[in-house]
Amino acid sequence: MPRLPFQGIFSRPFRRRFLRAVAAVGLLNLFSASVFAQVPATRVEPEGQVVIGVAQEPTRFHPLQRRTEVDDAVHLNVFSTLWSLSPEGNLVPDLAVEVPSVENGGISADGLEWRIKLRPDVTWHDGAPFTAEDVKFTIETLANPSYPSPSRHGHELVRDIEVVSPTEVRWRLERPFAPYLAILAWAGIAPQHILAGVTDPADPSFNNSPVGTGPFRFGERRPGDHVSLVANDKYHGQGPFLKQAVLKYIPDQIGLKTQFITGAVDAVLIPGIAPDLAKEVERAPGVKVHYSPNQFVEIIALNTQLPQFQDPAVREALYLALDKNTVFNEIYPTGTKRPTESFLPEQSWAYKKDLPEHRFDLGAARALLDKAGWKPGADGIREKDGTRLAFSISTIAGDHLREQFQQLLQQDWRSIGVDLSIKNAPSAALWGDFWRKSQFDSIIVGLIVPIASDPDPSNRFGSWAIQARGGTGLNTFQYDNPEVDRLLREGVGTFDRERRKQIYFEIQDIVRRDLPYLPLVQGRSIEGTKNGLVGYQPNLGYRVNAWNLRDWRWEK
Amino acid sequence: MVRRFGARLIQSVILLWIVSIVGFSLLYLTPGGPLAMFAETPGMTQEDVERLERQLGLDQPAPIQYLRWAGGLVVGDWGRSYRDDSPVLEVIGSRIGQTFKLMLAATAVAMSVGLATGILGAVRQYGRFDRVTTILTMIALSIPTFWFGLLVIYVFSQRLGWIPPGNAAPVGDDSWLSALHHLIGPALVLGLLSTAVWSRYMRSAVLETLAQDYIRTARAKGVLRSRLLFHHVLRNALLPMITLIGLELPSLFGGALVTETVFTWPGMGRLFFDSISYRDYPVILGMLIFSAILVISSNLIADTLYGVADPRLRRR
Amino acid sequence: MTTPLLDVSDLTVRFSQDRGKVYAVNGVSYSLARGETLAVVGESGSGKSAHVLAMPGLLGTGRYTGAGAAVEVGGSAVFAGKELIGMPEAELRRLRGSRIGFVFQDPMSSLNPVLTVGEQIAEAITSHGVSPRTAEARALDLLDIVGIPEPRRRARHFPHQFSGGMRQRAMIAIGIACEPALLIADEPTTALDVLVQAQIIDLMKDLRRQLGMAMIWITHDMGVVASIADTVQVMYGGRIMERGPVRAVFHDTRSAYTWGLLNSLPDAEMHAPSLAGRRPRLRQIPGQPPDMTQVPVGDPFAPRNRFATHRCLSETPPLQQVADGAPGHLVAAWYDLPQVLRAVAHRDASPQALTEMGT
Amino acid sequence: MSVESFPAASAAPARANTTVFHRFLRRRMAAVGLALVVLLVLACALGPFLLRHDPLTINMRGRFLLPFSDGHVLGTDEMGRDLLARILDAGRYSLLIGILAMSISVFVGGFVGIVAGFYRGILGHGLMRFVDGMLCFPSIFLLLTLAALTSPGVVTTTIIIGLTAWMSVARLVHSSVQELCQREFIAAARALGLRDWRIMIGELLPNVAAPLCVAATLIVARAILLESYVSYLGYGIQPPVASWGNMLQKAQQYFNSAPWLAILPGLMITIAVAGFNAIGDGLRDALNPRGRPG
Repeated sequence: MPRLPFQGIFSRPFRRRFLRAVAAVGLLNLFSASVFAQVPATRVEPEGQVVIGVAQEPTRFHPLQRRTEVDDAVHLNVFSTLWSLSPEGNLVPDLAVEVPSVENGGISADGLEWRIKLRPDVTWHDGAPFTAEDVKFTIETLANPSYPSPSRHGHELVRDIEVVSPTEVRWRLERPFAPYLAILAWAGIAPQHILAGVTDPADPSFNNSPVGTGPFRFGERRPGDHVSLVANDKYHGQGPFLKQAVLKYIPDQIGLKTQFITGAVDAVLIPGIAPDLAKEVERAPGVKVHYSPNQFVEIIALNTQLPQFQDPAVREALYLALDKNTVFNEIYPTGTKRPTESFLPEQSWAYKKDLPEHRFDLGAARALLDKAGWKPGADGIREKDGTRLAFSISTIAGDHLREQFQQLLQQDWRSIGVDLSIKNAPSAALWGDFWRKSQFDSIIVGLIVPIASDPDPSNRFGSWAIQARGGTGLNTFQYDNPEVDRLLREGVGTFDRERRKQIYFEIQDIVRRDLPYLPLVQGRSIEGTKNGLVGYQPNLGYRVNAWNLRDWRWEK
Repeated sequence: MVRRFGARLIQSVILLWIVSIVGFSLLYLTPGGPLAMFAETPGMTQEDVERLERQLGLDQPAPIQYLRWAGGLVVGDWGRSYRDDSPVLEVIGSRIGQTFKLMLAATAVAMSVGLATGILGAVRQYGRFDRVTTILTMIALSIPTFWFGLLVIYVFSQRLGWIPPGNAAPVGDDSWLSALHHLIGPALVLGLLSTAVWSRYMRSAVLETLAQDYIRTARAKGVLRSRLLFHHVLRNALLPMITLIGLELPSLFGGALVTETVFTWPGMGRLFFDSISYRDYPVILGMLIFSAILVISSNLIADTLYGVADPRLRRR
Repeated sequence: MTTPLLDVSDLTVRFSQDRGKVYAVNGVSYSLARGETLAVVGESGSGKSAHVLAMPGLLGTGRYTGAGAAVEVGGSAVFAGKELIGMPEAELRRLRGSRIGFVFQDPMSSLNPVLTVGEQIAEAITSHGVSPRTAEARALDLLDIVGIPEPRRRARHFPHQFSGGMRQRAMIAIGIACEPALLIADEPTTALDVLVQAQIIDLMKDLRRQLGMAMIWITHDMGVVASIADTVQVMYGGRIMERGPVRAVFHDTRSAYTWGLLNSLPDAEMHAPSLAGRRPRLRQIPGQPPDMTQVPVGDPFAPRNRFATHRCLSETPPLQQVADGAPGHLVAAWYDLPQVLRAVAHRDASPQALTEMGT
Repeated sequence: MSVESFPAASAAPARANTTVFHRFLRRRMAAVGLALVVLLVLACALGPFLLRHDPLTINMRGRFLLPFSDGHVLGTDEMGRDLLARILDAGRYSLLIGILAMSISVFVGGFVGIVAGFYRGILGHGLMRFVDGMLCFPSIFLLLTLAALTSPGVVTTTIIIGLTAWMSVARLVHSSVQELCQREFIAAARALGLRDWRIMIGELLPNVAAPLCVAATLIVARAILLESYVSYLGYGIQPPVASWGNMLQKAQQYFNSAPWLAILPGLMITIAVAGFNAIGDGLRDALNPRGRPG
């Protein structure tokens, strides 16, 4: 399952505050908790190292180019952003002296003029001073359509960016865009003095020895093996306490687990420990297992334009015949996943708690299909008007728990007269046109529905977001409900949080009834640290819990 | 000799050309692409994906892409990895050392154990040792490498704790002792198959040599048994083994791929799997070409060496 | 009466293979005087090579057999007062090459392709306790003795750089390197063309005279026998059929088998090169060679013998002095060949017709 | 005058009519191999009919049962399915894929080899250079690249394995055919005006059948191994279809808690592959008694 940028900026407290402020000011908020983190601390001599096992290899360290979640583990520690996200969801100033707001004058009342004050005492790892030029260069490059930046979302609105002084930069937004504050919390600032002269964006030299302002300097990369980060003794904030942090690449989850238990690695992060092995790891001496909620909601997406799925009775019957209990007691052991009925993570302010709860009732499912006119054929498979109730289910080949789940489904659904076949593929084949252009029948997938800091699911449920019909967006269910379309439009058109909440509650009700997908669970990352290692703190604002290596240290 | 070498060289170049076409078509014809994995990236729009595709040159027609790539091959520019923009040759270069180390260690195991058992088995043909090794080599030839690797890890690492469960070395520990310690498991596993192959080839080569008239001549001269074995039998029986090195290389290379996966070894095998799952076409292609060059040149070298080593083929 | 150089009595050789036992040599007895040249004649599988090679342990009794066969040798063979059968391999090794020399049939395959000719000759000497330096010098002398020009240059050559005749000369040099008392020559001229054959035979005659050694010359070529041997011994089915002075055996033939051999002359038409290869097709004695996997009973040649009696089939004839023949002329036959032939001649049987009748 | 050319006294004339099969059975390894394979094929073919348990029936309340518990002779797997039933069912696929992939390689390789050997010239040369080119890739490399880039399944896996193993067959057949074409009977067939394809099928094919048989047996062994590699790496047979390779892949997750789940399929692969290898070796020796031993 792809875990990609901007997944985690919407933890509940942050969002709540953000929208409260939006409601109050009418546009942008001032963070009540914009505490200054730069309280000078007595510097502690860094010592020791920590080896963090990850099952993907960090390869891209250029802050202005596309990257995967595991790359973030390097980015977040080598580069600094103007402000960052705390686990509670607050924006905390980093390179900026303060988070700009209407109240502190950083943002004009109409939300268009931004003025950022920067810290004067920051130096790049190579010793050069950090200045406003770096910020200007970063934003301009990200917005440049001919530069291979991962996304221009937000940055493309920036106009007239101007360096007022080495410690102050200002710009104008083309239109008010609240999410930009959060987007900037993800944008590592790149060194203008090094990169301005590089004409070929594919020149790998910076990628291979990145220079940032973060708590760690880039040590070395041993391709296929590890990346090491070395304490930056001139870091402008607190820490780091570790002399060295190593991201050790161990290509499979089983190897990762084995090496964690045998002590070869001190922590396991991406993708963590397989749910069915969590108990085994917990039994191992000297380690702690953390169950940290993440933003993923796992669903069975249905391609609602297939003749089988156009009948809502079929979708409901399939959901009734889904043995969630067995799935969550046997395949995913208790505590490793949380059953859900919504597409939003429970931490979201728009999450609706009291959606109708799923029940497992094969009899009801059969009755429903009988009533809807799906009659069992000679082979026991139901059919109606020449359409057999037969379809395939896909997921990433090799995800053993989902495969077990599929096989269980196959057996359960067969008993209500559904012929389910399994058709899995490697991720690269799965996430291309097969997924985007709705070429699947049904697919098990972990989704992050909201975009940036907003629960708005237009991209998933709006009828204009169906790529198979030429739209732009990821409504791969091909879900088309005029009522939902209307609500979605209304939801983005208002700043009234209470009103929006009602709208999204309503959408969750409709979607729960229509079932363009069968909701399963909200995910948890099962991660581990050795006893004595402190500083691990899950942060829903980032997609990797190694966001704060500067705080990690070994207990004395 | 020189002319023969030259002719072989030209043949090799033609082979490489065929290999490059086969490899390229293989990748071009398959669905999905290097940017597929960004499909589920919120905030990355379809426009962003198309823009990146254009920048990677993936929107060009196949013949253009091939010519551009093949032209680069000739001048030593094998393209850039999609994953970190490093030149493909550099990417391969950064991994090949680990794989060679593993292959070398495995070959050392295979040659010492394989040759010794092959010779002993042949010298005492149908003896107890010969019977046991014949059965063992048959099993070694038939056992799936990865399964054997899993067993080795389970028994010797997890149960007995004698060897590490994987990796080339612990982070920050570059001592040769630790490197050697980590090498034992994978080298044994990778070496097993080759050991069996070497043993069988050596056994039949020795048997064939022993049946030669000149061995009888040597015995008729009253040559000492040790001299007979080392001077007459082995000198002749080892000659064809030179070509075996070349013949064994592809399977050794392939075996390294599997062994590296089991032992989380940071070599070419891992690079290959990562490149495949990330659809890093330039690297996949580069590795295909690289392995083909390796195979072709090792055969060329083995043939040449054989020509030098065997006086019948030598020309003065 | 002086003691013979080699005294063979009741020698048996059996191979056991995975297909069963092969009775290769079945009770062979004879003796060889010093300086005597014995020619052993017979077709392949007659046991002529097997019995000779078995004595010095060259038939796979050593460690490195190469073949999938185990060999049992029985009986006795006393060489210069020492029993060879059952002698430890280490002792046999010391004898081979020093007291007993060998020359084999195909000089190409009998010489090690990866060692120089000089090395291979010198090795025959160093293996018997001579220093490498001396051996090297001696090797050059030997090359000169066997008639190879430019010994110093030639010694550094590999066998494939020699012509067939020169290779066999080198092989002979190896055989005589330590001036053995006995030289065993196993069909040394078979693989050579006619002109070279004659040269090699001459060379060996010379050497025999110079070194005063005894020779066992295994061959199937009656012409060679006549030119070099003192005594001839005809073997079939692992037994001696007839034995005696060359003149006696040739002119007073007593065994039907010997008679068959002598009369199977190639005629002109058959000298034409055949498709099969280099050797001319020859007239054959009709019938199948004996099945060597059975325990031999009776006269082994009896099944192919026109003149065989019932007795020949059931009872093995002993090797006995020919009653009215030359001294030392022995034959193993129940029938009296001259008498039989006379009877047949009456019915105007040409030798050719006679052999054809055998079918 | 010479007696050399008298009919050679063969050591075993009485057994001259020994059949290939007898020679084959006399090799102990080959006989054992044949017995193993026959046993395995019978067990996999008939076993599932005789067992009480269905290889696909899931019982989430009876997972990871130890061998000999609850009527499950070998216990149950991670989905509570009977392991014995599953191993035998997987064997059907593994063996079937091995044999079908072999058929593909033998067919393609035989065809290319005969055509290339018969038509020297550009066609033959071109084909053989292509074969050389394909042989330059380590087979696992080629296999995985193909497997990873297509959608996995029984059919694709079989085809892919078949397509990566035919080159050695082509080489073998090519060299035999070239040799045969020198012989008189081919020239005679040509002189008689037989059509090319009749010469190829009627004259050449029967004459390369023996080495082809040996190669085929050894390729079955190789194909079974390759299938297990590909499935083990997750690119081959997909659940719920079981093959020994993918059973192993699924089981390695539980190597610590339920090692027998991984040990048994691996053992089956080893036995099957060794069986076919032994048969191939035995056949080669039996068909070519003067060939190299071992």
